[in-house]
Amino acid sequence: MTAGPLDVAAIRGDFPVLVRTVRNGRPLVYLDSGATSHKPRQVLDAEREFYERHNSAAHRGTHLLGEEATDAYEGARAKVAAFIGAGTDEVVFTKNTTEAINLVAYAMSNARCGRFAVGPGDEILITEMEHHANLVPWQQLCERTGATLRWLAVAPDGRLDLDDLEPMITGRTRIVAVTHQSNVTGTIPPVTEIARAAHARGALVLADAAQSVPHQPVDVTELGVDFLAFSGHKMLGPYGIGVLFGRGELLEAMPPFLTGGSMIEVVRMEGSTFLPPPQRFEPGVPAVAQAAGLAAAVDYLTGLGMASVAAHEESLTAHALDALGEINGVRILGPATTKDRGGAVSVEVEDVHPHDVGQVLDELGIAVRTGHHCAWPLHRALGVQASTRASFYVYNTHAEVDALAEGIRYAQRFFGTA
Amino acid sequence: MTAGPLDVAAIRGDFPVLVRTVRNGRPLVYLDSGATSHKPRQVLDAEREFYERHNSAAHRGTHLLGEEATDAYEGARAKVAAFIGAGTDEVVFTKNTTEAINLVAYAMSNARCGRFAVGPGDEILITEMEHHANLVPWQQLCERTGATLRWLAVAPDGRLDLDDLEPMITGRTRIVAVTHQSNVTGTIPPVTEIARAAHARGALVLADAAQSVPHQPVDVTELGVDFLAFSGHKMLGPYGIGVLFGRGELLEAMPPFLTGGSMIEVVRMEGSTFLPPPQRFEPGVPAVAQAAGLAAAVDYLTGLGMASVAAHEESLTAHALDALGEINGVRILGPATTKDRGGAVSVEVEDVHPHDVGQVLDELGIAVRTGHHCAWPLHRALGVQASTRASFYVYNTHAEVDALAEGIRYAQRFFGTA
Amino acid sequence: MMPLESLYGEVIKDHAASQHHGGLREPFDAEAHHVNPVCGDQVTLRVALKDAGDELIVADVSYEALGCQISKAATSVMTDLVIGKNVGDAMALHDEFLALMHSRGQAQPDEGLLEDAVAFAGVSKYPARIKCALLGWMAWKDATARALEEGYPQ
Amino acid sequence: MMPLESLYGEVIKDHAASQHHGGLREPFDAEAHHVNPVCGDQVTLRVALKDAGDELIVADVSYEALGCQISKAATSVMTDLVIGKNVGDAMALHDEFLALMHSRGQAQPDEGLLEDAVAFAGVSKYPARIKCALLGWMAWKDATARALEEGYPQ
Ligand SMILES: Cc1ncc(COP(=O)(O)O)c(C=O)c1O
Ligand SMILES: Cc1ncc(COP(=O)(O)O)c(C=O)c1O
Repeated sequence: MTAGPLDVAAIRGDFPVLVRTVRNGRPLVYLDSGATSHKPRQVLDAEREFYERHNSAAHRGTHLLGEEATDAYEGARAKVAAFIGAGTDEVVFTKNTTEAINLVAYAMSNARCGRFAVGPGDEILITEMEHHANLVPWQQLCERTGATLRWLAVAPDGRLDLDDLEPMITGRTRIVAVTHQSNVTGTIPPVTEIARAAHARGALVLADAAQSVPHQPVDVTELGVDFLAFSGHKMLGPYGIGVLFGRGELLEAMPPFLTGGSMIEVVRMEGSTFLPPPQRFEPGVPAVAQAAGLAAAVDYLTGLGMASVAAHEESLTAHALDALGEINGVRILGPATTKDRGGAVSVEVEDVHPHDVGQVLDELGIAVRTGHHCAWPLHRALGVQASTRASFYVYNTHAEVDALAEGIRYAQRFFGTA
Repeated sequence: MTAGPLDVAAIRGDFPVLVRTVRNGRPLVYLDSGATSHKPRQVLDAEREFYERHNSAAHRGTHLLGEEATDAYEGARAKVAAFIGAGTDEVVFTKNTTEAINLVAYAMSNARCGRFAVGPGDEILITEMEHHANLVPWQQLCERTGATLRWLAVAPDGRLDLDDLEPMITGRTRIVAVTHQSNVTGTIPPVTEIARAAHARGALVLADAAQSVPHQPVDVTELGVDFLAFSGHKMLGPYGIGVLFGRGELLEAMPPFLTGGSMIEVVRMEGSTFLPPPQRFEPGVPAVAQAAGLAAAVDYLTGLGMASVAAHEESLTAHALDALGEINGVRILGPATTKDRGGAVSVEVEDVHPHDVGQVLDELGIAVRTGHHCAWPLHRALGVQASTRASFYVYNTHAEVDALAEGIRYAQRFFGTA
Repeated sequence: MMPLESLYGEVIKDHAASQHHGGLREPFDAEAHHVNPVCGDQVTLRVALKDAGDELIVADVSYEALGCQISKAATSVMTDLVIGKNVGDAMALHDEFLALMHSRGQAQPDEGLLEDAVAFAGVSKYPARIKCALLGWMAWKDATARALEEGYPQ
Repeated sequence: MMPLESLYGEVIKDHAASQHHGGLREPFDAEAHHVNPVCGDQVTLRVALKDAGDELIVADVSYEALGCQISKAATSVMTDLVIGKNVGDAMALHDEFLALMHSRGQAQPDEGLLEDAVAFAGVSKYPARIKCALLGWMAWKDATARALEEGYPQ
C-alpha cells in the first residue's frame, strides 16, 4: 500500500474509456463518478478471465469449474470483508446498495418476533440528507408495518443538525439509517457518534456507504455500525454486485429476504428452513464474474491505498471549492471546506437551470450530473430545486477542475447571466 | 434466422472456455448448462465494449455517455421484449429469475388492496415440480399474508398430474405459478392449458421460464401467461441480469418491490409516489453492461434460430435417453421420450450416490450436476434422494453424450455395481 | 459553438425569458400538475375550453412553471400554438410535436404546422432533454383530457 | 486413474460398505440430525457419554446415515476413533480432522492420531466434497455439545 500521492497519469492509462472523445470531438472530462465510476482494465480483465476460463455456477457443481467458481466467489467475499474490516461471513453480496438496504428493511417487516420485528409505535430514524435508496425503503417499511418515520434535519450549511440527535432517538427507535457521505454535498456525518447514541438506546444502525467505501478508508468496527451498504459499480467494479455488511449475530438472527435456491437447508412443500448467513441472503446462482471483478477493484484500490485516494480527492475538492466558489452567481451546496467532506461538489448557478448548465458542459465534453441526484428532500432543505454536481475519483485531474470552472463561466456567458 | 441444423463446430469456436482442459488434462465436457451456460465471445465483447466506450449510469446523465448508456439499456429491453413477444414496457430487468419471482410475491404482499392483495383464505397454487426459486417465495408469501399454499402433484413419469388441475384452482386461487420446463426432468408442462384454466377462475399465472426461454421459442402471448421470469446467465448472457415479463395492465397496477432512486416520481420525507412500469420496479443504477451482454446473447440465439436450438437439443436429448436408458442400473427420471421434454436428463445410478457418480465424471473431464438441483420436493415425489443431471445447450455434441454414457458405465465398474 | 447555438436558438431564449400566457387564470375547466422526476421541474397548468357550436375550442391555457430554458420555452410556445385552436387540431399538434421530439434529429418539422415549435427540432438530438420539452405539453394534454372526461360541455 | 483411486481408497470403500457402529441404539444422552443441503444426505446420530470419575468418556455413538461413499465412510471411521476416548480428546480429533479437510491437499495428516481418517486426506483436494466428509463429525459434535449443555453428568 503506497502512502504517497497518486500517479494520476499512470492511473488514467488503465481506464480505456478516458481516451475517447465526446461531443464536438472534445476529450472526455468525466466528473460523474458519484453516479458510477469507470472500470480499469484490471477489473474488466478479471471478469473476462473468469468467463473465459472458469465460468460455472458457484456453490453447485461437484466439478472442477464449479470448484473454481466457488473459490472465485468466496475469495472475493474474503477480500471485500478484509477491505472494510469485517468478518468474511458478515459480507452478503447483493446486486447494489439499493438491494442491500431493502434487504434490511424487508427483513424487519418479515420478522414476526424478536429483535427485528417492527410494528405500530416503533420508529425508524433517518435524515433529510439521504439518497432515495436510504429513504424510500424506510418509508415503505413504515407503510407495511405501521411504524413511524422520523428524520434529522439538515442545516443550511449542509451538515446534520445534531442537536436533534438525542431527542430523536427514543426508546421506540428500532434503526437509525444514515448516509456515510452525501452524494450531493459530500458531507460526512459523524456516523460513529450517531451509532453510539443509537446503540445507547438500543437502536440498530445502518450506514449507506455507497459514497464512502469507494472514496475513503472504511472500517466497520471503527465506525461502530451494525449494517453497511455499498455498490461495486461506484468503486471501480462492475455493475450487478453490491454488498451488505451485517454484524454476525444480527445476520444470524435475521429472517431471509429474497428466497429460492441455495439459501435453504431443507425444503418441503409444507415449509422450509434456511442456511446460516451469508448464504441465507443469497438465493440463486451468484454473480461470480462480478464478484471477481469487484475483488480486482478492491485490489486496485488497495494498491493505490485508500488514504492516498482520499487525499487525492480532497485536493481536487479543495481546488473545486476555490475555483467554483469564486465565480459570481455560483453557490456551493454544503460545506465550504474539505473538513468532513468528500468529493461531491454540487452548485447552484444563479438564473441558469442545472439542465442548461449540464447541456453547455456536455457540449464542452464535461460530464456532470444535473437534477436532484436522487436526493430530493435534501435539495428542498437547502432551498434549491436541483443542482449541478461534479464528483471526483482517482483518475480526475486538477486540469479537469479548471475546465469545469471555465465551463460554468461559459454557461453563464452563454445564457447572459454573467 | 437460419432454420437448419446448428453448425456446432463453428459455435464451439465462439466459446473460449470450451477449449480448456480440466482434471487430468482432459478436455472439458460441459453438461451443466442448466446451472449456467457459457458465454460466447460476442457477449463478452458487447459487455467490454460498453465498459470501454460508453460506461455511464443510464437514465441519469444529461451527458453523452449517459445518453449512450440509456440507449444501450433501453435497446436491450426492446430486444429482449421482441425475443419473447412482449411489449417493451412489459419487460422489467431484475438480477435473475429468483428476484423476478420474489418481486411478484412481495408485490402481492405489499398490495394493501385491489387485484394483488393477498390475505388469509386466499390460495397460491404451485406444483411439486418447482425449482426452489418458484416455491420458497410462495411459501414465504403465504407466511406473510396467511394465505394457503396448494400444489399439483407430480406423477411417477415426471409429468404433472393434471386431473387435479380444475379442482385445485378454486375461486380463492390468486396466482398459479408453474415451471415452463423442469430443470430436473426436462418436463414441459402444458402452461397454455394451465393458464386457460387459471384465468377462467380469475387467477393470475406466472411461468418460471428459467429453463425454457434459453432453449425453445417462447412467445408470452401464445403461452397466455401474466408473468414470465428468466435469467440472462442461462441463455448465453452475463450474470447479474434477469427478466420479469408482466402484462402491461398488471405491472401498471402493481405496487413497487425494491425502492430507491429513479423509480420515484416525487419524494418528500412524508411520502413518495412512483413512476410507471418498468421504471417502478428498477431502482438504483441499472446493470447496463449486463443488459448490453444480454442483448448480444439474444442476437446470438436469434442468429442461430430458436427452433434450431430446440431441435439440436432434442436430438442430443433423444441420444442421451437412448444411451443412458440402455445402461443396466440406470433409471431416467421423468419422461422417457423427447415429447414435451427439454434437454435436462437426470438419472439415478443404482447403488452409486450422485456425488460419487459426479466425482468420477469430473475426473474424466465431464461436468454434470449432482444433488437435488434446487428441486428437493420433486426428487421426493420421484422417490429419489438426489440425482445426477446432464443438461445440454447449443455447443454440446453427440460425442459428449457418448462420453457421458461411457463415464457412467465407468463409475459403475469403479464402484463395483456393474 | 454551433450545436449549442442551434439548440438554444433565439426563439427558445425569447420564450424562456418572457413566457407567453404565464400565470394561473380563472375560469378554467381542468388543471393538471406535472413533474419531471429527474430534476423536480414542475408545471401547474389550467385549460379552459369553449363550446363554439359544432366544435370545441381551446379558450385559454394558463400555467405556472419551474424549469429549464427548454421546458419553459416549450410550454410558452405551446400556448401560442393551441390557444384558439379547436381541441382536435390542438391534439394533432401535440402528436406532431411528440413525433418531432422522438425523431433523434432526423425529422423535417412542418413549419406551417408547428410554427415556433420547430425551434425545438434540435432538442430531439438530446434524448435526456425530450422530457423537458414535453413537460408542458403533457400537462396540457392531461388537463384537456380531464376537462373532456368531466363531460365538458354539458 | 490415480486421483480417483487415491480418493476412494480401500479404507473408504470398506467403511462405506460395512458401516461400523451403524444403527440407532439406546441408551443415549443426545441426538442430532444433520443435513447436507446440496444433496439431501442426512445423518441422525446419538451420543452416549459415561462419567469415568475424573473424565467424561464417549461411551457410544450410533447413527443412521444416508449418503455418498465419502460421507458414509467418514461417519464410520469417526465412530471407531471417538468411541472410548475421553470427550476432550475426541473434540481435539474433530478439530484435527476439520483442519485436514480444509488443507486443500497440503496437510501431512498425523496417522498416529487420525488412524483410518488419514484416508480422507484426498478429499481435501475437492472442496465440494468436504461437507460430505464432515457431515457425521458435525452431527457428533452437535449431539455431544447438547449432551454437555443438558448438564451431563448431573
Ligand atoms: C427452473 C428454474 N427456475 C429458477 C432458477 C433460478 O435461476 P437464478 O438462480 O438465475 O435466479 C433456475 C436455475 O437455477 C431454474 O432452473
Ligand atoms: C449515497 C447513495 N446511496 C445509495 C445509492 C444507490 O446505489 P445503487 O444505485 O448502486 O444501488 C447511491 C448512488 O446512486 C448513493 O449515492
